Amino acid sequence: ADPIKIGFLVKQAEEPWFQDEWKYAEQAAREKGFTLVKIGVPNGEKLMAAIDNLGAQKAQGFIVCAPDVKLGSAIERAAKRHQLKVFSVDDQLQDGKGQVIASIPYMGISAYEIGKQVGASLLAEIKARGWKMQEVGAMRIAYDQLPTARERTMGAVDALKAGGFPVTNLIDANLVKSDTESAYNAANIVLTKQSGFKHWIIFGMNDEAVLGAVRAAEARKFTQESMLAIGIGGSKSALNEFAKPKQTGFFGSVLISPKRHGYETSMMMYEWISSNRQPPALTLTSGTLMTRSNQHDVRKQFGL
Amino acid sequence: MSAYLEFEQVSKFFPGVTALNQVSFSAQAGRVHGLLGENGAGKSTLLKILGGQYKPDHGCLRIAGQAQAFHSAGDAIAAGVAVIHQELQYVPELTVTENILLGRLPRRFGFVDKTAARKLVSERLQALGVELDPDQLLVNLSIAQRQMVEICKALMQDAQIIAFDEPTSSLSHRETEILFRIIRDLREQGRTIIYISHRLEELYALCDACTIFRDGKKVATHAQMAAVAQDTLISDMVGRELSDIYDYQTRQVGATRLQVTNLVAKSAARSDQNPQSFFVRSGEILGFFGLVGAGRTELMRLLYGIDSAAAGASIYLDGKELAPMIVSKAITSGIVLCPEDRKEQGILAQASVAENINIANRRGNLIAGLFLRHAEEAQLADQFIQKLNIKTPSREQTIANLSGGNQQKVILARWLAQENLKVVILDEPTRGIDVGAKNEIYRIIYEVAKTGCCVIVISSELPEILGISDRIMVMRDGQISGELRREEANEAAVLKLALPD
Amino acid sequence: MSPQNQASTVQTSTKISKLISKPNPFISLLAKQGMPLAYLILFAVLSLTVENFFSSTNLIGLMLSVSQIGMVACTMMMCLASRDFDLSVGSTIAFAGVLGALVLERSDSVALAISAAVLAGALIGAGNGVLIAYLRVNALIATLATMLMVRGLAFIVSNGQAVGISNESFMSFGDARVAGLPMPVIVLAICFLIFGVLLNHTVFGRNTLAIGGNPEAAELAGVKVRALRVWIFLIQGVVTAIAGLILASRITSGQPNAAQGFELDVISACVLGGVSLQGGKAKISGVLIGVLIMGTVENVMNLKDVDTFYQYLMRGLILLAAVMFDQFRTRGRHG
Amino acid sequence: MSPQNQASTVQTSTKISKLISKPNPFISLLAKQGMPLAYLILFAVLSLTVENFFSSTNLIGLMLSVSQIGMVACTMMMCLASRDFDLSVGSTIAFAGVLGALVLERSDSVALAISAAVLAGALIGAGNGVLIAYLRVNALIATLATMLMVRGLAFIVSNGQAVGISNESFMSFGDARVAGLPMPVIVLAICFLIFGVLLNHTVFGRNTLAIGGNPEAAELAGVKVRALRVWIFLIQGVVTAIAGLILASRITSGQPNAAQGFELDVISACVLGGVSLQGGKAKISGVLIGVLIMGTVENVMNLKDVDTFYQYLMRGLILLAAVMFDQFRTRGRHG
Ligand SMILES: Nc1ncnc2c1ncn2[C@@H]1O[C@H](COP(=O)(O)OP(=O)(O)OP(=O)(O)O)[C@@H](O)[C@H]1O
Ligand SMILES: Nc1ncnc2c1ncn2[C@@H]1O[C@H](COP(=O)(O)OP(=O)(O)OP(=O)(O)O)[C@@H](O)[C@H]1O
Ligand SMILES: O[C@@H]1[C@@H](O)[C@@H](O)CO[C@H]1O
Ligand SMILES: [Mg+2]
Ligand SMILES: [Mg+2]
Repeated sequence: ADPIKIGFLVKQAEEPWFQDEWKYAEQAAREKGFTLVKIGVPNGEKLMAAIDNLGAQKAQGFIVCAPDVKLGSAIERAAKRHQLKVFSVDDQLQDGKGQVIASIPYMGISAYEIGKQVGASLLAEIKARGWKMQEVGAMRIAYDQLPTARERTMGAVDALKAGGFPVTNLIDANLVKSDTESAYNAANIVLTKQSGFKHWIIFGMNDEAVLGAVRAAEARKFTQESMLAIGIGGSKSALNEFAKPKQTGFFGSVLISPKRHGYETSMMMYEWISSNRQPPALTLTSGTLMTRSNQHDVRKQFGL
Repeated sequence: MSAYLEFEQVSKFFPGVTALNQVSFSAQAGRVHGLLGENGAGKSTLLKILGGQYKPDHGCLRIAGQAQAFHSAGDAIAAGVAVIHQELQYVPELTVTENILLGRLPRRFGFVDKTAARKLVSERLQALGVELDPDQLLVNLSIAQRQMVEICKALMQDAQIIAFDEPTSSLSHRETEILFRIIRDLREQGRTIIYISHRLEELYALCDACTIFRDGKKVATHAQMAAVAQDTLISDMVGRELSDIYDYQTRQVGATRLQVTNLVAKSAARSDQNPQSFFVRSGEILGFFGLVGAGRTELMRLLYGIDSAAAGASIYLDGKELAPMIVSKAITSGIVLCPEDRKEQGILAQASVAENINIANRRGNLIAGLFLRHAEEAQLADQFIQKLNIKTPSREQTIANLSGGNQQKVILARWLAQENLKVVILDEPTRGIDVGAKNEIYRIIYEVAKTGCCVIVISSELPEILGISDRIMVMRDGQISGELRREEANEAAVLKLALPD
Repeated sequence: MSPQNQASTVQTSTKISKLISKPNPFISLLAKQGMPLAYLILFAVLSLTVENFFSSTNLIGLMLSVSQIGMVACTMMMCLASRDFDLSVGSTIAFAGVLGALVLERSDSVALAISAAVLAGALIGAGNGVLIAYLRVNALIATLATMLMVRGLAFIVSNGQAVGISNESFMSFGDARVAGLPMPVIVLAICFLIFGVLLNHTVFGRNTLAIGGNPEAAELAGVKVRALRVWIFLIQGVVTAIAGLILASRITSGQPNAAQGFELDVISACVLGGVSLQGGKAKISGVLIGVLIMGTVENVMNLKDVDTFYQYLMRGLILLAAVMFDQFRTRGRHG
Repeated sequence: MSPQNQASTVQTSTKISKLISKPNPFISLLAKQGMPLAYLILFAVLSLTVENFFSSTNLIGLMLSVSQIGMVACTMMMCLASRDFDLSVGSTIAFAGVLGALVLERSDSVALAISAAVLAGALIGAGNGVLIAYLRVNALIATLATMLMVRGLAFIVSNGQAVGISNESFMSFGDARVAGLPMPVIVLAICFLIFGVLLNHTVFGRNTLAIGGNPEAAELAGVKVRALRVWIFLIQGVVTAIAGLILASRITSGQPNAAQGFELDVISACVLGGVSLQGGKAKISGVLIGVLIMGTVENVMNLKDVDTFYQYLMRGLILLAAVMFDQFRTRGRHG
């Protein structure tokens, strides 16, 4: 038989999260002695090219975090064409009708679930600080052009609403681009318009976006005590904030485990190919809120 | 008298072309040295070497006995050489002052001293007797005025050697006179002057000595211009005898074919414009004469539909009304116009000679109304390359690589090659063209006219207008000021109508 | 000069000009067909050194990966040749895909879906053309504006979410093979054929080059410059819409944020292929090579599993190498 | 020609030029200062109709939001004026930020961090310049290549992760205010001042316009065209690096994927401000207006809470409106 070769396709290869997933997948490859092919697939076109490429390289299967979940049918068809096994990670694939494709094994936490966790953490901290919800503005750093970003932030919104947060206090800061500077500018305008709130809570699709808003609020003299921002990803950006001499408005970040997603999926794919052991159809992982104080424990717990 | 500028065994090669072939000659200080030769003979190439734009492949040039190796135009300028190139080289969006002082703007505390610059330029312009607004942008000037800016730019360098490449091809009489006066002054000051022109009268009027080129080689140097007979010059240049370059042929002139009435621009740029009317008969050559800005080009542009005419105009061709005109309609009706500015309006610089000839000729001659007939197009191109003696290594040569005169011939070929011509308008057709080729072009004009076509020729060269026209319209200040039959036309009569009273 | 001297001068010069005007056949081949030749050599080297590169699955995959870029590069070539510029193609791909998918979802009629998307492409293209040719808006700004607006429309009609496709016959178009070649690749080949012929053998193509080379001269030569420009954009819109539909069929969904940055890839492929941004110069073989270079680089980097971050470096270096090779050879020719 | 006749010819032509150059004062003001005037009117209207728009916090926020774009637009203006093009500015911003942050992290020396980033910017710029001016690589491809490579470098040196900044004095630069204005805005103003003077009152600026307007003419007049082009790119690199440092200080980290698509925004602002992509035409006031329009549009849409997807539409429409207004007024002038 051919030596085992497994592809690992991710939607935003430049992001630390995916770099980490790859890193842990490499670890599995080293342990089991298979070849790992890592390809970034920022859009549907590149995704199709990458699957064709894997076919040409005579890989036997691949793990994928697709740029859009609706690419499910296309992935399924392409994999069948090249007789490749598929395992999806992070985001669960759907078919043309929007139904989850259950036949493709999946491991991850849905973007929406992460968002809900952010919302819940915000609520808990509001309570802990004893803020009156009426005096709190909630800023959603919105980048709805990107499906994941929308799902994550809407998860938070739904959690907040469910926890009794006043709907009228929910305000969108719309991004033009998904970077920190854009978030700064968008947040700045929200702060200008909504000068009535005593406190602010801030959430967005990732740590970088949330940080932009924190900087803007700081420039408007909101202190660490009067704002509460929670990011997603637990990236280096978040750690940098925690490393600052003083606590900033960036309270925490919901950390999810790139290790399980990278290492375990690769291992399961390897078993599937080598000994035809079908992986479980659904493996759900969960996130944990990482703050300045618990950062070391949480990271250790995640094996980072 | 010692030679101030010497060329020794200078050669320059381009792919498929030997532009200069071991050319040697020298020019003296305090004299005007004319260069003449057929289109593509290598004159401009020599000046580009002198100006540091090209490096010679062989040979060298010496100034005051000193061998020079220029690596850039800057080197040549530093060595005291100023060149006025055949293709105007100005910056359209900068002012007259900035163009004239390009590369040498005066500074003060590191900043451009605009007042000083303006003063310098306006004083100099005044001293030279040139009427130009120093603050005007070059885009807003006429070609002639731009040419004058070019000349002033070169003169501003106070160079010891000044070379002119066909400076008068776009100048009017008045400006030509000014230029001649300037050149004579420069000669008095002991400068070395090189002067290229295809107009023999000019060369006789101005030059002390001359060198003749043919096919990249020097044919002869005459130390005393006045002692050389015109016939000798012509035969040295074109390699054959040419007694009368106009060679006027009488023709059968028929009834009126083109009738233009009340033609005036819709958005007139000047208030003194009135509707103009004229007619051309079948087989007739109608000359249009006027000073620069007299409005000849403008009138023809209206007729051809480039600019839109005001309501009330009518254009009848063979009894059929054509107004309002647009270019594509003009062409399909058999009216064509060969523009005066070959660089801006004529050549497709990146395209081949063949493409440049065929671009306007392929309508109605397509396979299935869609595909080009490559073989026929090639044949047509070759035919005109031969007929007009266009100097090019092949029809596939990029037109930008041709000499100025040869480019002009290609553009003429584009329009003369049309089938089914009814009206041909030629705006300054022989600008920059050598005498041999002029003669060829006149013959083609007569041939075309003989088929019953109306030919309109605009020219600022009075002898040419007098030499080939059956009838002459004279324009002044935007209007037709008079009309002369061939028999009654002479220099004085035409000028009387052309000059303001 | 004495006649003798003249004679010997002539001899020398013929010798010299022989030396110069008859270069050796290899150099002249290189000068004329430099890029294709270079690509062939590159291709040969890669075939020998990169495992799995020279295999039919991989080569088909490679062609498939450039099928959208290639199609649009054909029309972009015309657009650039006429001294214009089009940034809106990426958005149009996305919009056409989304619109096609939506119509398909509602009507389940492939014909209707295709017509709707193609019509939309034509309108977008014609809109660009009218803005630029008749209203004389700068092409960069005009197409940047349409790029934004069309992307906005794609988001609006789809509500920002991918539109799934479940129509089997539509989906299978992206998969189907004729004589071993996938349909998108066949469409690509047809595009190159059509636009090659259009550029070199029709009045349309020649006039396009003419208006790019010198719009004023073209106008005087009777070319209907403005109408022609509108047509060029319109065709670009139509071809782009078709590319968008093919993409949608390949990825079985219409994605509103598909093909971001696509315009730059397409323009780069053209420029790499020797199309001048100043207009007036274009060669279909060049564009083909440009497209292939872009695709091959990516393909090989994925085959060799080059690190993401180093891929940026490599792509930059290879782009540079390609143009510098081209520059070197054309300069070599001019001496 | 007799002297008398000569004199009257001169008279006629002066008469003509007088007729041409004296339209009524309002039209001529509009023609000359059309864009600034239009912006003023727009500004007044927005101040009256959009709540919160005309407030010092908002206006400062607006200026802050265009401070990076504005700085780089100043040098991009020079670059475009000389008929060049630079796509690498976005990557350079990111790289300079990352590099500065890294050096700061290691050495904790602000001076060292700034020097390193500025040096890197200068090298990148000079590299572009040499590629384009001396090796004659097409500017689009050359700067596209550097854009990719520099972005790659930014990822490589930072390992793809944001580099945190904890140096107080560096961080406070982005926050600090002088006379109520944040430092970045002051730097922006200084840039406009410097480049305005540079363009209009120095040989450097005039020669830049000359080589853009007609490179051959400039070369023939002895302007050192190639050296000048390298300088222009070098300065662009330096200013961009400074912009990158300021951004890093504002967001207290160096982010390798910052400023993507930045280049297009900057170029658009310039073109909107009347800088010609064909070279030879530039006006600092135009660029300022271009930058302000871009910033204002975004600011107002967020103030008015325009839906994200509709924002795309609006931005497109407003871009079009701006250039069409400009087109209309210049066409009016030329008749
Ligand atoms: N850059 C170039 N590439 C190729 N051939 C060239 C180039 N420049 C000039 N030539 C050729 O060199 C020859 C000499 O050209 P040159 O311009 O010196 O002629 P000329 O005597 O000035 O003619 P004209 O009277 O028409 O201006 C011509 O055959 C021309 O086609
Ligand atoms: N000296 C001038 N001052 C102002 N405008 C001028 C001048 N010369 C020409 N023009 C403009 O050019 C137009 C007429 O020029 P046109 O080119 O038609 O004249 P022409 O007789 O063909 O002269 P030329 O020999 O320059 O081609 C005028 O309507 C005027 O607008
Ligand atoms: O889509 C996200 C992905 O970007 C990554 O951050 C992990 O979680 C997924 O849900
Ligand atoms: Mg010449
Ligand atoms: Mg004229």
